[in-house]
Order: sequence, then C-alpha cells, then structure tokens
Amino acid sequence: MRKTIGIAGAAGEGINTVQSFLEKNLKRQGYALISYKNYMSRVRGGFNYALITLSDDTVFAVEDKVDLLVALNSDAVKEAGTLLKQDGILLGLDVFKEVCAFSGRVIWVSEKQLKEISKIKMGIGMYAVGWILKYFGLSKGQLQGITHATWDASVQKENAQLLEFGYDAADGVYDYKRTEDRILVSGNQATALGALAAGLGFYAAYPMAPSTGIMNYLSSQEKTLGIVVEQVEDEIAAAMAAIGASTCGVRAMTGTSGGGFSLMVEALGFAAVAEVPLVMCNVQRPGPATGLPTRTEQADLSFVVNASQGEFARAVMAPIDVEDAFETSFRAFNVADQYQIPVILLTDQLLADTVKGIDRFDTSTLEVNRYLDTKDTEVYERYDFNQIEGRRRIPGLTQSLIMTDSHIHTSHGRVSETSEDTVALKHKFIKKMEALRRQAKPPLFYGDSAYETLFVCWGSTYGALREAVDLLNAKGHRIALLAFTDVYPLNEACMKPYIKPNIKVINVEGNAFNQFGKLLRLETGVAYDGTINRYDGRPFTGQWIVEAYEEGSF
Amino acid sequence: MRKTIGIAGAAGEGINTVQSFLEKNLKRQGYALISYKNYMSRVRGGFNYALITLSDDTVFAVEDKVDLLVALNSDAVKEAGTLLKQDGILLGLDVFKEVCAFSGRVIWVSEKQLKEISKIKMGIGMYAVGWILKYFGLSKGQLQGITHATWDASVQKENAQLLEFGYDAADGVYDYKRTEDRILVSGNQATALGALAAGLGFYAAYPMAPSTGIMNYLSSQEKTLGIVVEQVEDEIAAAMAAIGASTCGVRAMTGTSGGGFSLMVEALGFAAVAEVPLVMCNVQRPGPATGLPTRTEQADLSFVVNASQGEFARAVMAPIDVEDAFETSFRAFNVADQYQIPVILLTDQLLADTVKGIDRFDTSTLEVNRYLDTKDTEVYERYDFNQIEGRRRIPGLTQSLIMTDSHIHTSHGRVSETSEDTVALKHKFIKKMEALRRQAKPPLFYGDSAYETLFVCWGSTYGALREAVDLLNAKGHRIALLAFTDVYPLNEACMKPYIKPNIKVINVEGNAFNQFGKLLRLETGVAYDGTINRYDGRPFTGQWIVEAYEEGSF
Amino acid sequence: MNQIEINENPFVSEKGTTWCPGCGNFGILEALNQSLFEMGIKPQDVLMVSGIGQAAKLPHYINANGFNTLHGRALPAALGAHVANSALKVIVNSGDGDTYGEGGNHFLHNVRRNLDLVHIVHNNQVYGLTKGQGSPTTPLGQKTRLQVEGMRSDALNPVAMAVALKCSFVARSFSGNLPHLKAMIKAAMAHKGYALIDVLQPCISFNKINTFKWYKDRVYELDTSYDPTDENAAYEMALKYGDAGIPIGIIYSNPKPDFLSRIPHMKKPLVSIDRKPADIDTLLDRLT
Amino acid sequence: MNQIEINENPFVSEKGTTWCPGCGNFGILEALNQSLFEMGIKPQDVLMVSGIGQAAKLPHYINANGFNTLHGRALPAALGAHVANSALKVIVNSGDGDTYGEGGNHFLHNVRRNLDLVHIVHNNQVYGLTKGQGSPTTPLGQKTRLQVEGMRSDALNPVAMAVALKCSFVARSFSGNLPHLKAMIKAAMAHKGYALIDVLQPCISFNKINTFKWYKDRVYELDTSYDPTDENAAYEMALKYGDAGIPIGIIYSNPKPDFLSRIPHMKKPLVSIDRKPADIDTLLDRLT
Ligand SMILES: Cc1ncc(C[n+]2csc(CCOP(=O)(O)OP(=O)(O)O)c2C)c(N)n1
Ligand SMILES: Cc1ncc(C[n+]2csc(CCOP(=O)(O)OP(=O)(O)O)c2C)c(N)n1
Ligand code: SF4
Ligand code: SF4
Ligand SMILES: [Mg+2]
Ligand SMILES: [Mg+2]
Repeated sequence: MRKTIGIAGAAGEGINTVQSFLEKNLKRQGYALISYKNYMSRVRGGFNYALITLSDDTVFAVEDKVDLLVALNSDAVKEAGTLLKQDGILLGLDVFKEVCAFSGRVIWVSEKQLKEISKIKMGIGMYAVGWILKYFGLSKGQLQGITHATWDASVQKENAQLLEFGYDAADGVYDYKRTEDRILVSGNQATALGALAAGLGFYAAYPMAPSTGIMNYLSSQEKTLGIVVEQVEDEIAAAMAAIGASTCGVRAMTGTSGGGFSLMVEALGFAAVAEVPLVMCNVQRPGPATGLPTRTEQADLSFVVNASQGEFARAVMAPIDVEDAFETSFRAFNVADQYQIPVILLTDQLLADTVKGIDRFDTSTLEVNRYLDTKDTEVYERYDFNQIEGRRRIPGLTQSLIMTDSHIHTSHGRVSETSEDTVALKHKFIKKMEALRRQAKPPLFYGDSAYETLFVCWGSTYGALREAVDLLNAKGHRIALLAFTDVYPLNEACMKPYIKPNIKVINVEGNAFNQFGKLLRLETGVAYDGTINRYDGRPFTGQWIVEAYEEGSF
Repeated sequence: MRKTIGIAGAAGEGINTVQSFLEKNLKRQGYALISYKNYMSRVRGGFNYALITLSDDTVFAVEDKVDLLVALNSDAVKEAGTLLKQDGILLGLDVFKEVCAFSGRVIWVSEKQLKEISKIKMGIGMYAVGWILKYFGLSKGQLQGITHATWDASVQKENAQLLEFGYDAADGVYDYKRTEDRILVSGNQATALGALAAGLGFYAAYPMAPSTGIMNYLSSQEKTLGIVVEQVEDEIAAAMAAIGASTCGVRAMTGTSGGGFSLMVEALGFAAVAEVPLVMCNVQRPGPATGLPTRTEQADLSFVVNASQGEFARAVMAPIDVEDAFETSFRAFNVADQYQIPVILLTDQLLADTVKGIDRFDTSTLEVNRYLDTKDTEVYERYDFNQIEGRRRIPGLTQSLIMTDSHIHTSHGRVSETSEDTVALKHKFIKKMEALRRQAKPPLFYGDSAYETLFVCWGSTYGALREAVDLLNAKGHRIALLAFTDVYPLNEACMKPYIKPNIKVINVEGNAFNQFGKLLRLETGVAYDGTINRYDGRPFTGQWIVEAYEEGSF
Repeated sequence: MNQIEINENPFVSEKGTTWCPGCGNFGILEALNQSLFEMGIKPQDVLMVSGIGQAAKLPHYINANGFNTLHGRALPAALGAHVANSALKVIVNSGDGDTYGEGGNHFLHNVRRNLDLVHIVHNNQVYGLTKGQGSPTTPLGQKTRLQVEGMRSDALNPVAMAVALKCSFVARSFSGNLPHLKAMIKAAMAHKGYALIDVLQPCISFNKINTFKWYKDRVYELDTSYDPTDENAAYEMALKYGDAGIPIGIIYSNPKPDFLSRIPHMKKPLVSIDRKPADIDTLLDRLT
Repeated sequence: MNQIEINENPFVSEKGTTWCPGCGNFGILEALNQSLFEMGIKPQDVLMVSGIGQAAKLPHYINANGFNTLHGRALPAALGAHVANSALKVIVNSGDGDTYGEGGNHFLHNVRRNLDLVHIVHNNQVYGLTKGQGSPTTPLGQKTRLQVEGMRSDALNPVAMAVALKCSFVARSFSGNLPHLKAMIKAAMAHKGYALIDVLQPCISFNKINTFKWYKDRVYELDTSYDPTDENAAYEMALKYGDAGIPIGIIYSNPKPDFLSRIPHMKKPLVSIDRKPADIDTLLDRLT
C-alpha cells in the first residue's frame, strides 16, 4: 500500500496546519510517511502544495501524483486534474464546482454547512483532516488529540465539530495496526539534532530560505540545552562568529543557503589556514544569485568544493536522507575536530523540507571525539606541521599562549614569509586531504546485485532514485544505485567494487552541469555513460526518473 | 647577452627609485628588459629585492641569480653570496666589508666619500645607478635626465654628483645601439591600459595587494580620460558598483586579490543571472585567507572557475605576459558585452609586478564592439531566452523600460517561479558556454616542433617556462610548450593539434593541486604525465624549471 | 486626482503584487506612483533600485526602469548606476533588514558620499520575506518568531544614525499617511544629495506589536516651526521614538555638494562620453 | 615603573615588530603592555583579537593569546570567542579602515549587542599597510597617494556615530599621550560592555597631514566637570574635531546590561558546559 495526499492552496490558507495534523496522526497510527513542501517565495497568496506519501512499508520519496487532494481554494480545484491520479479523490468546496475539470471521484463539501459550524476561513482544512484520518483507519476517539497551542476554547470546539463532520462523511478504507514508535523529523531538524547530539554550543546565522528552519529549531531549544543561537548582521559575521567560538573551544556551526555561503567564502579559507574546526551547512536552493528562494537544486557542489582563494583541506558531506542528515551532521563535528578543518554539510530544500517518520535516533551509540590535547606543558606548537590530527589546545584553558592566525605562519602561529613555512603548510594540507580520502564513507549500494545499469547519485537524490530503482526493477530492468554522502574528497578506489564489464553508469543529479559526475571522473577515473538531470527547481520523484530513464537511450 | 641586476635592501631604502632609474635608462638605450619585485608585507625594514634582467634579445622572465648586485644595507651584503652568480659583481658600502661572504668581485664604495658628497641616506643607490649605466654603455651626458619631480635643486645637484662618482668608477663594458622605441609597462599597468583602450568608464575597487597598482594607475589618469575611479567601502560594494555602472551602459571593472574576490562571489552570480557584462580582475597572491600578501601563486583558478551558487556562463582569462595583459584586458570587455557575462581576468603578483620593456601598443588595430541594440521599438525582451549574443538596450537610453533582476525571471525580467523559465535560463547559459568554448583563443605554441615533451602552462608561468624551453633545448632536449590565456571554458578540441604518439605532457603550474592540469583533463580528456609545481610564494624562473625538470623522472 | 488622471498615470502597473493583502507596502507604492506622476516625471527617466525582501520587490510593481539586485546590496549598485548615468533619477526601496542589517556598511558609506538619490526604507521592524525574524530596528526585548525570548540587541535608531553621519536629508514618514509620505517623497526628489526617508510600514503578518494602530497612535507631524538645519536639535529630535510619540517629517536637512559635484572633471553623464582605443595614446607617450 | 618591573612585565614581547620606526602604533602597544601589567592581569586570561592592517598586527607583538583574523572581521570573531569563553578578556585592536571601512557593519551591530570587550581603534586616518589610500576618517578634500585630487566622501566621525548607536563607553585618546591612553584603557577594561577607544595614531609614512604635531597641537583633555552620561551633551562633544581642538577622554558613558547578561540562561562560560549525545533525548521525546 502506498498513498499520497496533496494539500493545495495559497500561502496563509493553512496548508502547514493540515499537513502537520495529518502527519502526526498518521505516523502515530503506524504508517511510514514522508512529506515535502512545494511553495512559492511569498507570505500570502500564490499556489502552494504539500505532499505526504504514506505506506505500510518504508518510503523514500514523495510521489508526484496524489491519491487524495485537499483543495483549499478554487485554484487548487482547478489544478486537481494535473495533481491527482486518475483514480484519486478530490476534496473541495462545492462553490468551486464549475472550475473543476477533474473527471474522477470528488467529495464536494458544502461551504454553507461548514460556515454553519464555524466562521473560520478554512473550515475545509479541518474537515479534510477528519475525512482523511477516517479513510486511513483512525478511530473517532483519536480526533480528540488534535489541537493547537494558540487555539482558545471556542475555536477548539468549532474545529472539533469540523473534524467530526469530515470524519463522519468519510469511507473508512484502510486499517493498519500501530507497528512501532516513530519520530517525525524534517531534514533541517535532523541536521540541527545531529549537531546538538555532537555537543553544539553556538550557532550563528542570518535568515535565508531554505536554511532558516535549522536556526528556528535550534533557537527554540536554546534554554533547554543551554546553547546560544545568535542571528547576526550578515553571513560574513555568521561564519566568523562560529570560527571565534570554535577557536575558544566550543563546537560551533553556521547555516545558510548559496547566497549566504557566497559571503562566507573568505571565512572558509580562514578557518582552514587557522586550523579551526568549523561546520558550515549550505542548504541549497536554485541559483544563480537570488534564483528560486523556496525551490530545490543540487548545483552548489563544485562551488563549495573549490570555494576560497588558495589551496587547503576541507570535507564536503551531503546527507542522502533525513536519517543520514542526523548521522552526518553528528559526524561532521568529529571530522572537523579531528583534522581541524572546515566541514561543509551540503543539503538542499528537498531534504530540508522533507518530513519523514523514522526510527528514533539512538544516542547511546554516538561517540563524541574532540581530539584535544589535555597536556599542559610550557612548550606547545599550535601549528605543528607534522601533526595533522587534533592535539589542539584552547586559549584560556591552558597555560600555553595560543596564537590563531590567518597568514602563512610558523608552527607557533607567528606571521611568516619564508619558503619553508609556506611549503610546510601546503604539505600539511595535502596530508590532511589524503587522510580524509582514506576515511571517506563509501557510497551506499542498493538494488539488483546483478545490475546491468548502475545509477550514481549524491545527497537528497537518493530517495527518489531508490523508488525509481524499485519501480524499474519491478518492470524487469536490472538496476542498482550508489548514493554518496561523503562527496569530497573521494577515495580514489571507491568505485572499484562496483565497476564490472558491460555495465552502464548513469549519473543522476539535480543540476545541469553534472557536477558530481565530473568530480567522480576527476577523482576516481570513472566516467559516466549517460545522465539524468533535473534542474527546473522541482525535486526528483521516482516516477519522473523512471520516465526519464525510459525515454533516454541508455 | 643576458645580464641580471639585483637591488637589495630594506623597504623604504630606495629600491624602487634605483630600479626605475635603471629600467628607464636601460630601456632607452635599446635593451630588452624585464623586472620583478620580491618584497615583504611591510612598509619599512625587512629584506626586499628587485631583479632586472636585460638582454639584446627579447627576454621573458627574470633570472634568479644576478650578475650585478646593488647592496643597499648590510643584510644585502650578507645575502650577496646567495644572490650573485659566481662571476658576478657586488656593489656595497665598505663599512659592511666584514659581513661579506661573497668570494667574487666586489666594488667597495667608500661611505665616507659618499657622505662627503651628500648627506642623503642611500647615496650608494645613486652611485650604483651611475656605475651600472656606464657598465651598460650609456654616455655620461645621458645621466642628465635622471631626476625626480619631488627633488629640489640642492638634492638634484648632490644626486648628480653621486651619479657621476659612480659613473667614473665603473668599467664601460657593453655598448649597444638604440634599436627601437619601447615602452616600459608593468603587468598591472598593462591590464589597466587594456581596459582604458576598451573604453573603461568606471573602476570601483578596495585596496588589496598585489592588485592596488591597477587602481593607482587608473586613478592617476582619471582627469585625463574623464573616467571615475572610486575606492569603495569593501569588495562587495566594488563588484556591485561596477555592475551598477555596467547596467547603465558604462564599461566597468573591478580588481582585487583572492580575499577580495571571495567577497565578490555573490555579485559574480548576480552579474551572470542579470546578464550584465562585468570584468573582474583577480591578481592572485598565495592563500588561503591572508596568506602571503606580497608574493605570488596561481592557486585561485578552480575557485574562480566554480565560484558562486548555481550554474551560469562565465569566462576566465589569464594573460601570459605583459603584452598579453593589455590585449586580454581589452578583449575581456568585448567578450563580456558579446555574451553579457562576467569575465574574470586572472593575473598574479608575478605578472602584476613584472615591468617589461615592450613594443608600444598599437591602438589603431583595436576594435571595440558593444553589441548593443540601437533599435527602439516599444516591445523589447531584455532577457530573450533565444538571444545569447548582445542586443542589449540600456535603461534611460531607450523608450523601453528595462528591468534588471537577480531571480529566475521571465524574458522581460519579471520574477518567475515556473519550470519553463528556470529551464530556459539554464539552457541559455549552456548555449553561451558552448559559444565561448568555440571562440576560446587557442594556446600559444613555442619550442621544438619535433618535441618529445610538451609543457603545458597558463598565465604568467609562460615567461619562465619559455626561458626553460630554450635552455633545455640548447642542452639537446626536444621540448615545446603550450601556454593558455583562455583557461575557461576550454575548447574540447584545443589539444588535438598537439597530441602525438609517444610524447610526454608535463603540467607546469604555480600551485600544488595542478588546478589547470585537472581542468584540462576534465574538459579535453588530455591527462598529464608529470608535473612541475612551485608553491612557496616565489615565481618560477627558467633555471628553476630546468632543475626541476632534470631532477624529475619524466 | 480624479479617476481619469489615475488611469493615465504611466507608473501604475497592472501586474499585481505578491504582498499580503493589507500590507503597509501598498501605501508606499501608492505614494510613489502618485508623487512621480504629479511631479511630471517620465518612467523612462527613473531607475528603481532595490535589494531583496518584501520591500525590495517594489521595482517589479511599478512601471519604470528597475534594478532588483541582491539582499543588502542596493546602494552600491545604485552608486554605479548613478555615476554611469546621472540623468536617471535613482530611487532606492529597501527593507530595514536589507538596509541596516545586511547592507549596513553600504549605508554608512554612501551617506558619506552624499549620492544624489532618494532612499525609501520600508521599516517594518521585522524581516518580512523570511517570515518574522527580528531586524536591526526591532526593540530590545521584543519577541519574534525566532527570538522567542526577545531581542538581545539595542534597536538601531536609523534616523539618529543618519544625522550622526551628517546625511544631507533625513526624513521619517508613515505608510498609513499618504499625504505626508507624498510630501516627503517630493521633498526628497527635489533634494540634491542623499535623501533618506525611513517609512514606518506595518507588516501585518509578522509584526504583531508595531501595527497600523501602534504607529497611528504615536506618530505626529513636526511643527512648522521646527528647524531641521540645526544639527544638535536634529539629533535630539531623532532620538524621539516610542510611546512618548514619534515625530514624522524632515528631521534633518544639511545641504552640501553631492557626490558628482565633488568630481570636478565629471561634466556630463559618463555614459554619454565617447571613447576610443586611441584615447590611451597620450598615456603611452608617457611610458617611453 | 622602574626597570625591574618592566622586565617582569609578562606581556612585553621580545620578538620585534614590522612597524616603521617612529610609528604611532608603538605608543598604543606600550600603553597596553603597561596597563595590563599594572592591572595584574595574566596573559593567559587575555585574548587579543584583530583584523588585518598595521594596527591589526599588534597581537603578534604582545605576549598573550592572539586571534589575528581577516580584514574587517575582528568583531564577529570576537563575538564568537566571547560567547564561547567569557572568562577570557577580549581586547580588539584594529585600524580605522579595518573597523569603519571593511568592517563597518560589524561595528554597528556589535555595539548594539553591547558585547563586553575593549575595542582600541588605531585611527591614523589612512590605510597604512596598503600604502596610503584614504580611510573613512580621512577628511573631505584631503589628498592621499590614491586620491590625488582629494577625498570625495565626508569623513566619518566614529565617536559621534558610536554615541548615536548608544555605545555604552566611548572614549578618544592619543597615542602620543601615554598616561592618558593608559587611563582610558584601564577605564575601558573596568567597564562591562562595549568600550570603544578611538586612538589618534600618527602614520609617519603615509599621512603627512595628521602628524604627531598636528594632533599634539589640537588635542586637549576633557574637563573633570564634563558629564559623559548626558547623551545630547555627549553628542555635541563628539562633534568637536579639527582645528578648533579635539577633546580626548571619556566622551560618552551609558552603562547597561552587556550581551551575555541579556541571555539569562547563560550562567557560566559556554566552553565549560559538559555535553553528551543523550542531551537530545528530551527533544526526541517531543517529536514522537
Ligand atoms: C545573502 C542573502 N542572505 C539572506 C537572504 C534572505 N533574505 C531575503 S529577504 C531577507 C530579509 C528581509 O527583511 P527586510 O529587509 O526587512 O525586508 P522585508 O521583507 O521586511 O520588507 C532575507 C534575510 C538573501 N536573499 N540573501
Ligand atoms: C578582504 C581584504 N581586502 C583588502 C585587504 C587589504 N588590506 C590589508 S590592510 C588594509 C587596510 C589597512 O588600513 P587600516 O585598517 O586603517 O589599518 P592600518 O594599516 O592603517 O593600521 C587593506 C585594505 C585584505 N587584507 N583583505
Ligand atoms: S510579510 Fe509583512 S511585509 Fe511582507 S508582504 Fe506580508 S505584511 Fe507585508
Ligand atoms: S605605514 Fe604608517 S601605520 Fe604602518 S607602520 Fe608605518 S607609520 Fe605605522
Ligand atoms: Mg523589514
Ligand atoms: Mg589606518
């Protein structure tokens, strides 16, 4: 069983509320689910929709066509034909009947009746929540829990009536038993939680869609966890403040999207040469420049891999799903401390705004390693050229005087212009890169072990690609995929286990320039035989990839 | 004949003055010459030296060992042994005799005698100018012209005596006839002159070594040419102001070094998506971060090729010598206008601070092309997706209302979020890149046409590499070189004419990561068989490359 | 204005906005449309420059030349545009975050340049487009969607800062007072030099404190006896903000040469100067 | 201080500088060395933060913890460092270009935060390290190596701007007046909140106008009767600069809670808080 619910309307009409009521309750009912927001860069109006795909099995990406569409306004009713599957069901207000071109089943809800129950603008939303929850087998008693902190008693009462009105009108079709205790987490939250698990103490950022959710979540936990989240004046300040805190021994992070990352480029190189651990999250959106603020693309990879003047060591990690966002964000801090380098977490709007019901994170198995030097001898070389791993002492916490510097410097951090120090520092960076290459996490393999076609992807494309692999293999193809989280630097040998004679390698990326495909070729020598690219600001879905694959002549 | 003069001392001791007197007069005498400054990041003190290599034939790089060393202080006398060729001559003050370890010929100048002539601190400098000019065959009368705008009559008189004192003490060894009328230009000046020839109207920048010379030169010509040079508050403003001026129809440029370029990254993407022609010069210095402010490196190539979020069209050009800096800077403006793109001029401290006596630029053959649309119909699509070349109208100079925008937009510049516009813009960028690839200037070939080894280089490395090719071929090797000015995008077929069976390709770059070598492999499929890299902040010289080549096992 | 005139106003755009219905930005757009039309200016002679934000969308909603740049970067872009073609009247529209947050440095230095432009700041004391974070002008302690425990920085008083920077024209207005705002825009347009109008602009979606009513209850128009040319008095007046009342009007007037007047060799717009490669020949002569 | 005490001063570094002999920076370094020593502070408890420039080299010339960051970026780095470990006393040294030019935005906003630090601006009214361009504090019309026809922007008055930003401690001093400068540094160290000291610092190599003599002829110490807590009076005093005299001393004093006091849950330095992965378990509970 796999069903997709769409909730469509304008910004400000309550899509988010309906979505989160549905998600929470369906998850509690035991469904696996994943959701994604498709929204415009405006606060009110426009045409937005959320998609929730649920299943009794694990689910990796939303579908693009929906089984149930909640139409919050007339535009949504108009779009029903494009959004719904042919055998889908539309829930809409009867007053919009005449604009409807959808030929399938429609539940026309009487606006008059809704208005009699409540004057709130979007009665249809609450009605739909009731309707859908019954459809998916919830008992009427479970409606009790549906409420909102800001609702007063009268609003609560009317909403309960709307929910019941919808519930009573619905067919109860599915009935699944609660299977396990899941948590409901978005990609941005998972990134934030990974950082918190790693001991994040300071987060500095400037608001920028689609990264703001990380700051919002962290900020709401400030008091609980005793951390400091500071909205700074610009992104330069964000990166520098994080570097400042890290210099003084606190795990620190900044987050932004591409435009903000552009402003952090100089600070990135500073963290590298000053050998200050730094975690920077770039939640990609389509560029160039302002681009599409609320949409998705994977087009900042080459940029972050090469950003900043000069040559130095860095790692770039692109979590492939919500679970991986947590793990990778956690791991990024250890790696940053281990090599005293900047680590870039490269996510995107798709992952950031994907909400998924997943297994609760097990914090008991996580190990924090700060790689600090706890000795406190008089003599200490902060920048010992032969020491690529840790052994850091923190100013103020040691009797050694620590100099943190942005120039080419001596092993004590004093400005130097000698050839020797210049070369020694370069070689230190090269050694760090070699170590990173060796320990890079190998790609995840999924699919038919006797594959004839090997899809290669990175980051958030994994979810849809995995759905596509299943769909294609079900049709008789022999396909597998590799999904990379650690995208830079790559282990030269990472493709060795997977390259066999007579297979085709298809590069699948959410950009037009095949940035990862080229990087893979450069670093491992493996060239792709074909590509599937999406770059219209919309996320891949399984079905979209299947069609692209079948149309392509691979 | 090839001779190299070194002038060594501390910052503030007059190296620049001695250097420029020598350069001007030796050039006028008909010598071909090239010079380079090796200096520390400080205003007074330290140990700096200038090198002037002169020849009766063309000369492409300074030598690292000198024939004549002017030692302005005791440190310089101490270093004489390392700087001078064994058969070289040292000019030093007799009071520093005891620190001298140089075993060759020394002209000890009596400090007492100098002081009797003049109380000015660095009498030895003027003495040396006289000495050296006689050595290279100038007549005594030619000393008359040596003066400085800020000198008053008494200073002028004493300096004339010092010059004469030195002149009389020297052997007159070389005597060459005036051959042709050369001009003496530095790399930074040549870049500025190219821009001025192209019709530059506005230059906005923030001071940063080693790029400041461009701004200094342009600023000094502000009134003569009726241009505006503005020192702005930061590099972000510099790039944005240049974009603003270009938007309104004026050829505009900004210049900086890596750290400043880092701050311009967001603006770079803006110019691209707004389709505003923009010329940005990055005069590289070693990074990361503050790095080595006054030294040289070629390590920003991957950075500028990939800088900024998203995917768009750009061109990167790295002039290979002073003459090429002029030509390329001029051409950059035409290309920027042709495709309405940002063009990055990538030079470095070596080229910027190299002064060369060269043929006067012939402005009569230069053709400015603005690719403007002079029609003035009501309907006008500023961002016509099918029009990759020019056809630009300027706000205020047309009856059409022009919208210049940083989002994904419609062909009229209105913010858009549709898939269609997003894809159309991407395809437009791709088409621009294809056109740029086709018209990229092929590499310069030099050397033995029956080469067994092919050196590949880009930008300023050409000079030293060319000297090295000559030196090696004279020793019986069979070597040629390719020097790239247009480094991105590369024409896929650009290496075709040069790849033959059984040759070795050696990549020669002023960095450790072989950035161009990798780009070449990625874009043309040609892999290098070996590399020669320098990354200690010092420039390549012919001799250095020869030694690296002979030590390497190529 | 009667209906016919309104219909003839060439600045009025039919294309619709993405602002929330009821947003204070509409009042600013309306005031601009009317002022420009009434002053007899042609859309072709105006360049509307902006950064990114709700306020910064304005160039898309008015028929004139538009230059919608990057968040925080309207001013340096305006500098270049103005130097290139001073015949174009530059009007900058930007939010409080855009201007005083991300773009704070450009504000400082372009005021020092005394660029001849009109700068209308849509000051809603919040980040609108990014959904409700505090801005530099949000008061200390005020709670926002992000700053759930309240703001931790002292609010910036942009008017006082502009006075301290000796800005040549500093006004405050309110988007809910159309005649006043129009008067300020017209005075700013007539001023040669940097004309800042900080406009109190309610954000109905994210600022539930500084609402239409909040502003309305506090703003009062400056007395005609007030002398905006006295710097110390202006500074005192600039400090007035909050429950005790908010003066609107021209707070400070300090006429002085504008940027281009400080470049004596600039006799006509740069864009109208013809250039050719041979122009550099005299420069080359000096290098022989 | 007698010779023995000087030799015992642990802040004094033997390593030499790259400043020009005779530079005004030496006076600032000396005043800092002496003040810190006399206040009985340990080098281990001090973090010297700077950007890039001649002034910004100072952390390399004093025995203490040092943090030599990027041009213009000392303040945000100091923000992070201070939040991480408030037990370290942060002293920022930066040039006028560093602070008010490239770093202008950070200055605005960290003053608003009222970060508890001492900020010593080496104001030589020129860009020293890059060889003589005008800086934000170079007067209008003054000629420089780059601005051969003279500056085209009004000079920034950093003291007036700091007052307008309600900076909690604003002082001006002169690097040629060691006792005064030491007194200012000590007062700034004692102050809890943002303590700005704008120090007039001659650059003997590139500023041939604002020389030692030029400053000496103009500076005068503020009268003891002067009340720095009166904002309007402070503003008037801040405006005094130039031939009519330059007051030095504490121009403005406006005590108020510092940044960390505004975060009630911050009870001890962040760096001393022990964290473990299981800390998030309560957060996970809320996501079920
Ligand atoms: C470099 C960069 N950082 C952040 C953003 C995201 N962003 C867009 S608008 C905005 C702030 C809007 O606030 P304001 O300037 O006050 O304008 P308003 O929406 O309130 O009118 C931000 C932070 C961006 N577009 N670019
Ligand atoms: C991003 C960046 N831009 C420019 C520079 C070059 N730079 C170094 S110091 C400096 C200005 C120095 O002036 P100031 O801050 O007044 O310090 P001073 O040398 O006068 O003490 C500049 C522009 C740089 N290092 N980084
Ligand atoms: S969010 Fe606020 S500022 Fe933006 S359009 Fe809506 S009401 Fe206006
Ligand atoms: S250049 Fe000026 S500021 Fe820099 S060290 Fe020399 S005198 Fe001091
Ligand atoms: Mg705002
Ligand atoms: Mg300075």
